[in-house]
Amino acid sequence: MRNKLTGLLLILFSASGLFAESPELSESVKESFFALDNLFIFFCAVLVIFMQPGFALVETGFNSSKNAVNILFKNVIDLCVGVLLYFFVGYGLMYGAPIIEGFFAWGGSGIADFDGVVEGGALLPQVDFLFQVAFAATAATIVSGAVAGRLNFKAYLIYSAVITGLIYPISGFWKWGGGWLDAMGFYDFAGSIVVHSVGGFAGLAAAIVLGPRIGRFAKDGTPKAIPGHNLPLATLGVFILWVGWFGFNPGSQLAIAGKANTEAVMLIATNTTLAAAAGGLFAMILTWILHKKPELSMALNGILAGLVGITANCDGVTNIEAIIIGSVAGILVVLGVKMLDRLRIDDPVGAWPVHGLNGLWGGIATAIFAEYGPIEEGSSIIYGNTIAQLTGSIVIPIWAFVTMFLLFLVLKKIGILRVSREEELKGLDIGEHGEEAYNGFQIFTIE
Amino acid sequence: MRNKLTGLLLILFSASGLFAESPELSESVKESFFALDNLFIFFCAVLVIFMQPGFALVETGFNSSKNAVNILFKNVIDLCVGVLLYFFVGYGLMYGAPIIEGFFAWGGSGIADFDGVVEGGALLPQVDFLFQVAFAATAATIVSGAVAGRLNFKAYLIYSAVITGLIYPISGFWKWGGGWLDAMGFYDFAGSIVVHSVGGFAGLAAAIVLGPRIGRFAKDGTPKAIPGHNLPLATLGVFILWVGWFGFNPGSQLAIAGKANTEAVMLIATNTTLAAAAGGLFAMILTWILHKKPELSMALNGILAGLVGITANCDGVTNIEAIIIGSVAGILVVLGVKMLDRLRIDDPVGAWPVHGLNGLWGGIATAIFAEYGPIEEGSSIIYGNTIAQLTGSIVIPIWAFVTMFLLFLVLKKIGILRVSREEELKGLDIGEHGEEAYNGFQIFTIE
Amino acid sequence: MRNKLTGLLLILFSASGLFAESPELSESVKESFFALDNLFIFFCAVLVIFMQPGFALVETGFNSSKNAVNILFKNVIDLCVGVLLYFFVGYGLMYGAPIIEGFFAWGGSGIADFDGVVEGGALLPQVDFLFQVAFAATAATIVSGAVAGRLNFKAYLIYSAVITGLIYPISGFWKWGGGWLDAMGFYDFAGSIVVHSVGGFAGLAAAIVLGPRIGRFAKDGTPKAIPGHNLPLATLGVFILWVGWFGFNPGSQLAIAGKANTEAVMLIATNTTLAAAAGGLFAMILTWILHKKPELSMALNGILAGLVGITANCDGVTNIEAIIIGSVAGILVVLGVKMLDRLRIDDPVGAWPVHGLNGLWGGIATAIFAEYGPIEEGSSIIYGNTIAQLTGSIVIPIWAFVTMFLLFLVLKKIGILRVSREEELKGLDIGEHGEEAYNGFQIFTIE
Amino acid sequence: MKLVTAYIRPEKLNDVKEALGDADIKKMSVTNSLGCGQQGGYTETYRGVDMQINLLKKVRIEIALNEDYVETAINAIIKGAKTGNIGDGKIFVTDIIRCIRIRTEEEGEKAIG
Amino acid sequence: MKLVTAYIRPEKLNDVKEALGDADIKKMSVTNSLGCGQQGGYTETYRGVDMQINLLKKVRIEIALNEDYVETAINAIIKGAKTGNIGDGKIFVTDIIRCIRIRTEEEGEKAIG
Amino acid sequence: MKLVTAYIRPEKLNDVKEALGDADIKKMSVTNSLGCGQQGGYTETYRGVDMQINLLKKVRIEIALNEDYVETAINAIIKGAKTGNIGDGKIFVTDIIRCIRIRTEEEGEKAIG
Ligand SMILES: Nc1ncnc2c1ncn2[C@@H]1O[C@H](COP(=O)(O)OP(=O)(O)O)[C@@H](O)[C@H]1O
Ligand SMILES: Nc1ncnc2c1ncn2[C@@H]1O[C@H](COP(=O)(O)OP(=O)(O)O)[C@@H](O)[C@H]1O
Ligand SMILES: Nc1ncnc2c1ncn2[C@@H]1O[C@H](COP(=O)(O)OP(=O)(O)O)[C@@H](O)[C@H]1O
Repeated sequence: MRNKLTGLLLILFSASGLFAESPELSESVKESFFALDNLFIFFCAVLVIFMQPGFALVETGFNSSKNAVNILFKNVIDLCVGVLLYFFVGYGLMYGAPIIEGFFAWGGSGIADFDGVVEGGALLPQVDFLFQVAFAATAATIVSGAVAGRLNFKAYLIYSAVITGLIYPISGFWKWGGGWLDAMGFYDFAGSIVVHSVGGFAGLAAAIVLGPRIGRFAKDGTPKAIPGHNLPLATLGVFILWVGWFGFNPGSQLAIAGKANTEAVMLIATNTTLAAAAGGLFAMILTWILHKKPELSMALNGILAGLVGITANCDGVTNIEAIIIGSVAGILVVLGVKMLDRLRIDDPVGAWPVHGLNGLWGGIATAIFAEYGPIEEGSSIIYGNTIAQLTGSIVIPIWAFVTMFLLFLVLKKIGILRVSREEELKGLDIGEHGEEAYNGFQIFTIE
Repeated sequence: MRNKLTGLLLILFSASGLFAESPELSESVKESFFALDNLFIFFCAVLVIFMQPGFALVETGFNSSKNAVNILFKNVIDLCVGVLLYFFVGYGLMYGAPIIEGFFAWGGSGIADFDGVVEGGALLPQVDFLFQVAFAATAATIVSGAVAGRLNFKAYLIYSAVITGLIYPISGFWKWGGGWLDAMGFYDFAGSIVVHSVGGFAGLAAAIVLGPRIGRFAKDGTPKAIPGHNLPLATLGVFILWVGWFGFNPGSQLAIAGKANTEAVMLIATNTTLAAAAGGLFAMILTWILHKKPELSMALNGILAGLVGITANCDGVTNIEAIIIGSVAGILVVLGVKMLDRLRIDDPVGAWPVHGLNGLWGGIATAIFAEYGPIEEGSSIIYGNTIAQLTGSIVIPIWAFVTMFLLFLVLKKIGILRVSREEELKGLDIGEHGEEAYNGFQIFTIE
Repeated sequence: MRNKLTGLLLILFSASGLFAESPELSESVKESFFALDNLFIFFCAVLVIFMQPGFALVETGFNSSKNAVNILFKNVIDLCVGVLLYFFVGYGLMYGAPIIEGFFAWGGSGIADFDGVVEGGALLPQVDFLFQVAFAATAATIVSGAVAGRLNFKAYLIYSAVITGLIYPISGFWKWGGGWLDAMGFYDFAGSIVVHSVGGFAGLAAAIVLGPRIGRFAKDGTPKAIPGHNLPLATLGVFILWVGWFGFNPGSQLAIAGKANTEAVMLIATNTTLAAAAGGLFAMILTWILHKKPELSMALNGILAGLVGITANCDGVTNIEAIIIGSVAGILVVLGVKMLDRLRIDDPVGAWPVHGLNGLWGGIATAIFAEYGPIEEGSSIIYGNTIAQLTGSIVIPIWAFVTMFLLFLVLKKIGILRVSREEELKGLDIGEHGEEAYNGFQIFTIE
Repeated sequence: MKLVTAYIRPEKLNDVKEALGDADIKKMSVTNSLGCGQQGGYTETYRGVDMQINLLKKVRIEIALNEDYVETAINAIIKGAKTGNIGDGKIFVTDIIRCIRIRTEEEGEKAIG
Repeated sequence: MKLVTAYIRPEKLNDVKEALGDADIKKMSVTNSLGCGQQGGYTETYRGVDMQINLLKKVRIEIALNEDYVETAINAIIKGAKTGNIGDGKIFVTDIIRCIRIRTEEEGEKAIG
Repeated sequence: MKLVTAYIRPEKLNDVKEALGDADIKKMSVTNSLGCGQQGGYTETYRGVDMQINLLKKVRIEIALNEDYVETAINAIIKGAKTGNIGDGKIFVTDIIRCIRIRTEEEGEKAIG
């Protein structure tokens, strides 16, 4: 997102140059633009942070009750760990001065002071950090659903530190920090690839290394369902995520003041809604056809898929295109879930079909549908050109997949990857935390 | 809401006329007004969309666990369907150019481009759509509570398309599109009648055509309680609705910049809170007197009743009057629930007492308490005059009731209205969706 | 918060003095500052009101299912009662004209009209009330967790009226109304002491007078756990509170327009997040060491502790200091819980360790870490000086503790304090309200 | 004294209670149960995966009775629970050797009712 | 060998467990149950409608015992569960023909304890 | 006819069902249960306080059988449920006097299977 600042500042600079006559007054006007834009990002950051309980509820609701505490805890603690790690390390890696040109940067630990000019589009580093850290936490927390029911809690803490501290910021720099992918014209408005596919492919790596939960596939490989234990919570989670996405996408415009910004923000918001609606509807229709019954859990996944798919391109497509992108996403997510079942990969909440596969779709849909200008005035490189989109949409997922695959492999080697068979059967809540999610309720966790 | 734009623009125009000296600077000031107002509506639209899970939770919590997935699904899918239908049809019907003067309009499918002047009060069509569609979804989703536990899912999809695509936009045009009710001075600030009574009376029609759930009334007609299965979720839902109402009512001012707007928004917000509080308190007191124990579920209904009652008039009454309106609403809702029981109408969540009856009350309270100027300068017709209020408060509910009654009758005739007796007894979650809400939990749904 | 207005207005006044050349234009600029600041507070007020369900869920989730309705009801009704009482009495007591200089004030019932100048920082009384009442409701609702499972519902209603109508506003006046604590330089930015320690110590008083729940301590005094029944809800509650705190702390700046304000708001927001994260992490680490397993419920308490600890000083500390304050809070809350167990005081949700003890910590950390200027230009009294901080951090908790101790003692004398033994064993939901939270679920409430 | 234990369809509980009530049998204990039987279970899909549900929800009723009520009880249960479809359930009768009413410490036949 | 089955008030479970423990009886199985009996149920209101609750929450305890412990067990249960009010519950004693400890495959009287 | 009642570890239910299925025993009823036994319970902490859990989660299986299947059933249960550790559970066998299939009103040995 950040690299769009330059263009933006240009517009504003020229505007502010006109304020010659009344300097103090124009100062005040700039202050109001400044306050507006920072307020807007603050508001959006709050919404994105609100996505955290959304993820927590979706993942918890879609899993067994015996692992609910563990999943909740992962979503709580990856935010805590993520905030601190991103503060000390990640933020500096993602938006720092290049050390290896285009590939690796460092901008120091913590948050720099504001040394900009007070005017529209000039974001305070404190609120920029807040907005950015919420994105980092999103990338991290996507994985907790994919590894539900069998990952050792310590392994999750390590994973969560590594992804928010290193993996996400480094590939983030390639695009939003102004690195090589940005230079070739790769476009990812709010992070279909940069955020969601990183989480989704990290989750896929984890699911593969971990192996499926006991009982998820019969000896002959037939998939067997382990149904979620609390669909009301999962549904609430999806609604919260939908609402939170109004921070995620519109906020990535990074400014609201100035006609162009105001218009962009509102188009983004509506496109986001249309894609979500189409995703939900088409996922429902497809499961209705395939399984004879409309399934809530897949419609919910469809909504999320639509949201992920529109994330990269919501500022560059029309309303109708947004509906198309969402519809395709809703279909893809259903097929993605089926594909994992074929491959005997156990991803309990559909983290990969939703965030990985549809993150990819978002990146590619950008090349198909969205229209952007050149990356710099006069440059012949167009943002969102097909080659750049394909490159970015392949390289970043691979980066996330490979590094995480290795990490989980190491954790496996040192024996802290997966809980014992007995612990898995009894549930991680008792095993890892000595706490039950629903004390007193009679629950029949076995079938 | 929209028809207030004209007045507003007038104010701003005159203000902007004064910026003669420094055209570029004044342009910037207008841009900041523009950004502010659009940001404000965006913020409010997000809050109104957040009401959707509020409704989902209230309705789910107040019904049996065996129908939870079905209710959640209805709330998920009516938003998806509603967004798309309102995009393609409803929005154009509600805010289009008159075809039959005052009664019926068409403004084209989709969202028009912005061709206004950048200044305070000029809303971008994209965000206006977002705000409006959230209102349409609210009107639609109210019904899902009233039909819980017995309506066929397909029938709900059809209903939901018809109400957001046709019924709501048409009567919405009569008032907010500038139709005949608006012309006679009918006033409904944020939709006690236009939104809530439409949903409430549609729900009543559905409940009558459908008939009560099995076991809801004994053979001799005595009502028997079918208690809600998850009051924590229902309570959370009410809190979310309360919070969402801060988008619903204040947002209906459609602008915040400019002293008059800023003052109006804040008065509306506080009035909304006071009415909700009074509604909750008085509903509790009345049930305490009548049933010897303070009942949570009725206090929650009381809060919602207060919110609905104040919706039409929150910008035109004093704080004390808001408290009075809320208190009456809290009492009315309790009596309304009792009345339905007498009439052997089964409305599981009290959709009609809350939204129908108190929508009516809101419309009438506007005539009693609120004060407004003439509908146009020089006109002798005063907004909120008794005749107009009575007309609007009768005609719109009748419109919703009759059209929906017919629709449900047709659905009944073609045999897709109600699920089979066996399915109803086992629960719609298994019957319609093959999914259970609380897998593994031991639940005793029979008494 | 309010007494900072003066300083703020000064800044703005000087700025507005410069608008001599173009009076109408400068009027418009002021209007946009005015709209911005009021919008900002409105936004923050909504977030703070959203904290109410956060508290409701945390307290409900951390208690037995048999008392869930009762706890929810308390959180619903203390908001209703609180809004009305604070409207009629509390607001006037807290921000009125002094009657006993520095100690007691009265500003009339209800909300005054706005008679200020339209400019940045000038808050409309209607939105100021909304923001303030949300704080009052917070102070009140903290107690409902500490008394869970045994307090008579009537007693809670009385308590709730007294605290929002009298106790909180009176001590609130001492600081935020400009009373004696403010005059001596006591600083409490957003209410570690003024709000949280009032609630926390009122809760402590209540817990002591009430005595522990049956079975909470064995005959020999060994504490016995009565585990919470719904950790997913409790976790959701903590996330909601975290999100709500973005209204609580940043909003207490009371303005966002103007560089100083914008910067302050964003620093506050990030500090709040960092302290929460550190609190959660350190509470988890400490319980991991002490109990061999990382406990979710303590990590959740740790997050809240971090939030409470940073509340007094979030505008005056650096990011690193915020992390330190949060870390200490996370440790303190674990020790505080242990301390209560030693003292055989039964505080089911840790209201005192979180809000009382860490409220204190916030007050004292202000003296240690934060830096502020003199209370008035030229004055030798520095805001946040050690003596003032110690005084305020001792006097206000004592005020809350003693008055509430007496109130609960009186309620005990007249025999309406505690429910009967039989009712307590069966649960207050049936006993007080005749409603069950989870109808149909098989729950085993006994062990 | 005999104990009549019946496994029935949950949705038939009310009918069974009514039929028993008509036969003046008003004391019983009811528990949730999951049953495997001839009914064989059914197949649902969850996220596109077939899910073989073969423990079906049943309700278990226990009625302690004096000898001469057993036939009446069985008939009432059949009356209330029978649909004629697979899955209607079973009734088992076992012997009770002693029966004590806790409240009064009465024992035997007079304690049962 | 005998099986002692008792239906008691849920809030009395702890007292019963204690009384049994004092009598050195420490093995048992406990289930949730809903009971109809003389207690007759009670009436609540829900949203203003009378709600006749006539299946009351009870807890069911099963204790397998050797003959000579039966009397002790019954007395302990009565001691823990009796309030003297309607609804205190019942105790039924039935015969066990065989008893096997799964862990050791021991059978008979030595397997029971 | 006999009733075989077994208390087993919940996580062993699937193994037991499989073992029974292999022995051609496919009808049963299953309930949740909480058990006290030699296993003694375990200690958790909740908010820093020791929490003595001494009612452990067990699953109760009831199988009504004709005489000649009893031994097979017992062996299958042991096969599926045994871990050799304390807490494996118990099997009790009791007599059934009558058995009725509600659907057909058949009685006796042919009704049981
Ligand atoms: N032999 C048995 N032992 C224990 N429970 C049984 C037995 N046979 C049937 N049941 C119970 O009765 C229920 C209905 O039995 P089922 O065989 O499906 O019906 P039907 O009586 O129509 O053949 C089962 O789900 C199970 O709970
Ligand atoms: N004949 C019976 N068969 C099965 N359960 C019974 C029978 N009689 C009593 N119970 C159980 O015992 C509980 C208490 O019985 P109740 O008649 O209310 O008490 P009391 O023993 O004081 O008359 C009932 O709720 C029911 O669970
Ligand atoms: N005498 C008994 N009466 C009733 N239930 C029993 C009895 N003995 C054991 N059980 C049940 O069997 C379970 C396992 O028993 P336990 O003694 O812990 O195992 P083990 O058979 O290995 O000694 C207990 O939790 C309880 O549910």
